[in-house]
Amino acid sequence: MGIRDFDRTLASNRMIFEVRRDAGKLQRFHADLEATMAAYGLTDVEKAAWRNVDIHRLGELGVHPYFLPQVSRLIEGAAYNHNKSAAARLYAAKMKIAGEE
Amino acid sequence: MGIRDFDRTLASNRMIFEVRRDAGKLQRFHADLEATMAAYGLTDVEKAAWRNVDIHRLGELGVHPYFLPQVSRLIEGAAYNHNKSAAARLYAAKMKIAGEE
Amino acid sequence: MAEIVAIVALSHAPGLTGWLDRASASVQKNLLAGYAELGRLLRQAKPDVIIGVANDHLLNFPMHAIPDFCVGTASRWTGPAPWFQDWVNVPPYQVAGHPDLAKTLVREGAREGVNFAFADELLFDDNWSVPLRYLTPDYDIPLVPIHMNCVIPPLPAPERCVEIGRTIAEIIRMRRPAGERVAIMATGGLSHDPGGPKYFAVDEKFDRWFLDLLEQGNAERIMREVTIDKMLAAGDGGTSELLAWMVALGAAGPRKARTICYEPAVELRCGMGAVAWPMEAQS
Amino acid sequence: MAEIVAIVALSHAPGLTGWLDRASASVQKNLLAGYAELGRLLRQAKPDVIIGVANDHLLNFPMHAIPDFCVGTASRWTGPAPWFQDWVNVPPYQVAGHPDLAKTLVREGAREGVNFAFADELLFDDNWSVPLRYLTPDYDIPLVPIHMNCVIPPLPAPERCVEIGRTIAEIIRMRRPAGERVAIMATGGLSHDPGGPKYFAVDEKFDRWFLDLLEQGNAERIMREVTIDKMLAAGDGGTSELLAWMVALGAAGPRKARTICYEPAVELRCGMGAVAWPMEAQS
Ligand SMILES: [Fe+3]
Ligand SMILES: [Fe+3]
Repeated sequence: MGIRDFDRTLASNRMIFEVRRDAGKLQRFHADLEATMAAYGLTDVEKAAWRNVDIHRLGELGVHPYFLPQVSRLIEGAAYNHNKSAAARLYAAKMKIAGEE
Repeated sequence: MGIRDFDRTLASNRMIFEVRRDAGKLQRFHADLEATMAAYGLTDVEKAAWRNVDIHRLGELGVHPYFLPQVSRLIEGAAYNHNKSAAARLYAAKMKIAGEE
Repeated sequence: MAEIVAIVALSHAPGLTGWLDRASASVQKNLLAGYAELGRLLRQAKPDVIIGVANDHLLNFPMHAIPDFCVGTASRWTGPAPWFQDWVNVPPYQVAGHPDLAKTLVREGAREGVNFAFADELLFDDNWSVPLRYLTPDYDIPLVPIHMNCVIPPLPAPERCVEIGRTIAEIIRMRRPAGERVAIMATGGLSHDPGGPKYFAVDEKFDRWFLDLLEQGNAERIMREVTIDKMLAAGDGGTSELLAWMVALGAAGPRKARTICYEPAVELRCGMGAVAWPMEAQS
Repeated sequence: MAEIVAIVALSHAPGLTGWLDRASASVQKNLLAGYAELGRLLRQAKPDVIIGVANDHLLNFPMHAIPDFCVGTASRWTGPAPWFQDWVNVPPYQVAGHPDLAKTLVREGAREGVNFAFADELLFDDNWSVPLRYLTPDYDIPLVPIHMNCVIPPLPAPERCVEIGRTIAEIIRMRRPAGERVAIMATGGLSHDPGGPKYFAVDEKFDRWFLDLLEQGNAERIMREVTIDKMLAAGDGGTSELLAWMVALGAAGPRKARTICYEPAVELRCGMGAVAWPMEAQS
């Protein structure tokens, strides 16, 4: 898992790319994840990983690594994103790496 | 003048690119050249060349060579585009090269 | 591992479908016979899918972002694009795509150092409309179109195009399922100059020199000698479409091409030719 | 001929504006002092325009078509992009562009073999929002942003990035009007790993090795030794942003860089550093 293993054709990558760029799409993403995933044509395994906020699995499926902390910020918010922030701790927990307590 | 001298930032290139791809834009181009040129932000020298169907001048200004015969077809029609067709003869005349009579 | 069952390259000038009757009887006869033979060769190889390689003709690559190569990933293609229909004089057609193979090329290409763009929507003009009309008139073989940049400098170098062809062949052989039969079809060239001073001319000498080189099967020499400068000198606006043939050459490796037909067809404003690289029958 | 009056490179990690208070007092002090000094250096050079070079962060280059380099041609830019605003913690700002210079780069780049994409709309995240906040807090120097691909393989090779920098410098000197004063600002790096296992780590050894190499001013050695493999090993998700620094290096030529500051700031999840290449005072 790393930038060399990412899959630019994966539907999740397009979904993340677009929701960060467009306030309307972002709102729909937050309001109805299922509808957004369906609209972007995610596969069942991708959908399952999103439902479980399984950030590590998304990486395995080919989501670009750079997007993975952004997923944690989409879920937990992006402000004051220090190492003990909710987003950073979510990332550490889901990736099973040591974070700061 | 040649493909190495073309200017990809020239407004005329974007105009030609788009009108060939979109029936609505093509119709507006034919119905109102001035409005279309204004919409694409052509410079005054570009506009003058279009008004005069000065295909050679458009090439000098940086229109891609491949577009130049297409300009002749936008003006004279594209069907049965043999060497004595109206479009091919327009191209030859405006480029001041020997065509077929 | 999948198998490459046919590799061909051919001119796609719209005069072949649009105003062939303006050519001499012998030009008409030779080109029709040649393209018919090439179609037989291709169909007899029973490909499951054709990977096409052709110039984009400034139709899909926007001026502000020109990729070198773009792989069509759609499951279905239609052509010709509306504004080109009366020009190419080909009735509307549909042909299946092959998203799975297309995405394999994109994904594995990235690992091999090739930055393939990809697209679910591509307008087709003469690049596919003319060849398919003659080679697969029933439109019954799925197509993965690869549009490339042959005419907006900086162009991908001949060496790079050959390398891309090698990479495509390797991906097919190593990353596609056993039993899959793949054909490669490059279209474009030979000498022509749409938009330049040689619009009504053909450079027969250049064309025959290039075809001779292909028949010698020496890719190294072709990369070295068939420079972009020489291609542009033989017709600035279009001859560098032969970069698509270089991709086929890369896939063909050291095989010697066979020229199926050639006509310096001034009436069609294009050196018209077709070649096939003989593939060993493996199945 | 125009003049290049300043060349600088610096990290742009969002922690510097977003959560700097979480770093130790000494890290805060050193970085604030360093970035302030870099800003003074840059502004004292009185540039008419800054050419910025930075990673696009998968924000503007769509997945289906990733250019290596994209030149921003707008006359006015705004930032930060909405979703990034609370992350970078930078108030909304506007800064002028320089369409004429930007289009010169695109046009002349094509002649020199560089396929620059260009865009009138580009979203800004930390890549510009963090550096501008410290270096030009009044947003009063026009910016030509060049977004590049630092993290989507295949990446432009270090050699290619240095070559692009040389080409940019040559275009400025040969194709821009006399009297024009141009600064070059590369942003990105140093070691960091957004999205990888080293998210909470910094590779201080790599960073100091790289900064030492820059201080030696040997571009050939840097291109040879600072490989993409080594950058990815020092932090897979972000360290290859140093490819932007390679562009600055190419523009700087044989000059020796001076390190203004460096802190292996784990609290900011990034090796934070800034360098300047001393330019001879010509006016
Ligand atoms: Fe063509
Ligand atoms: Fe960054």
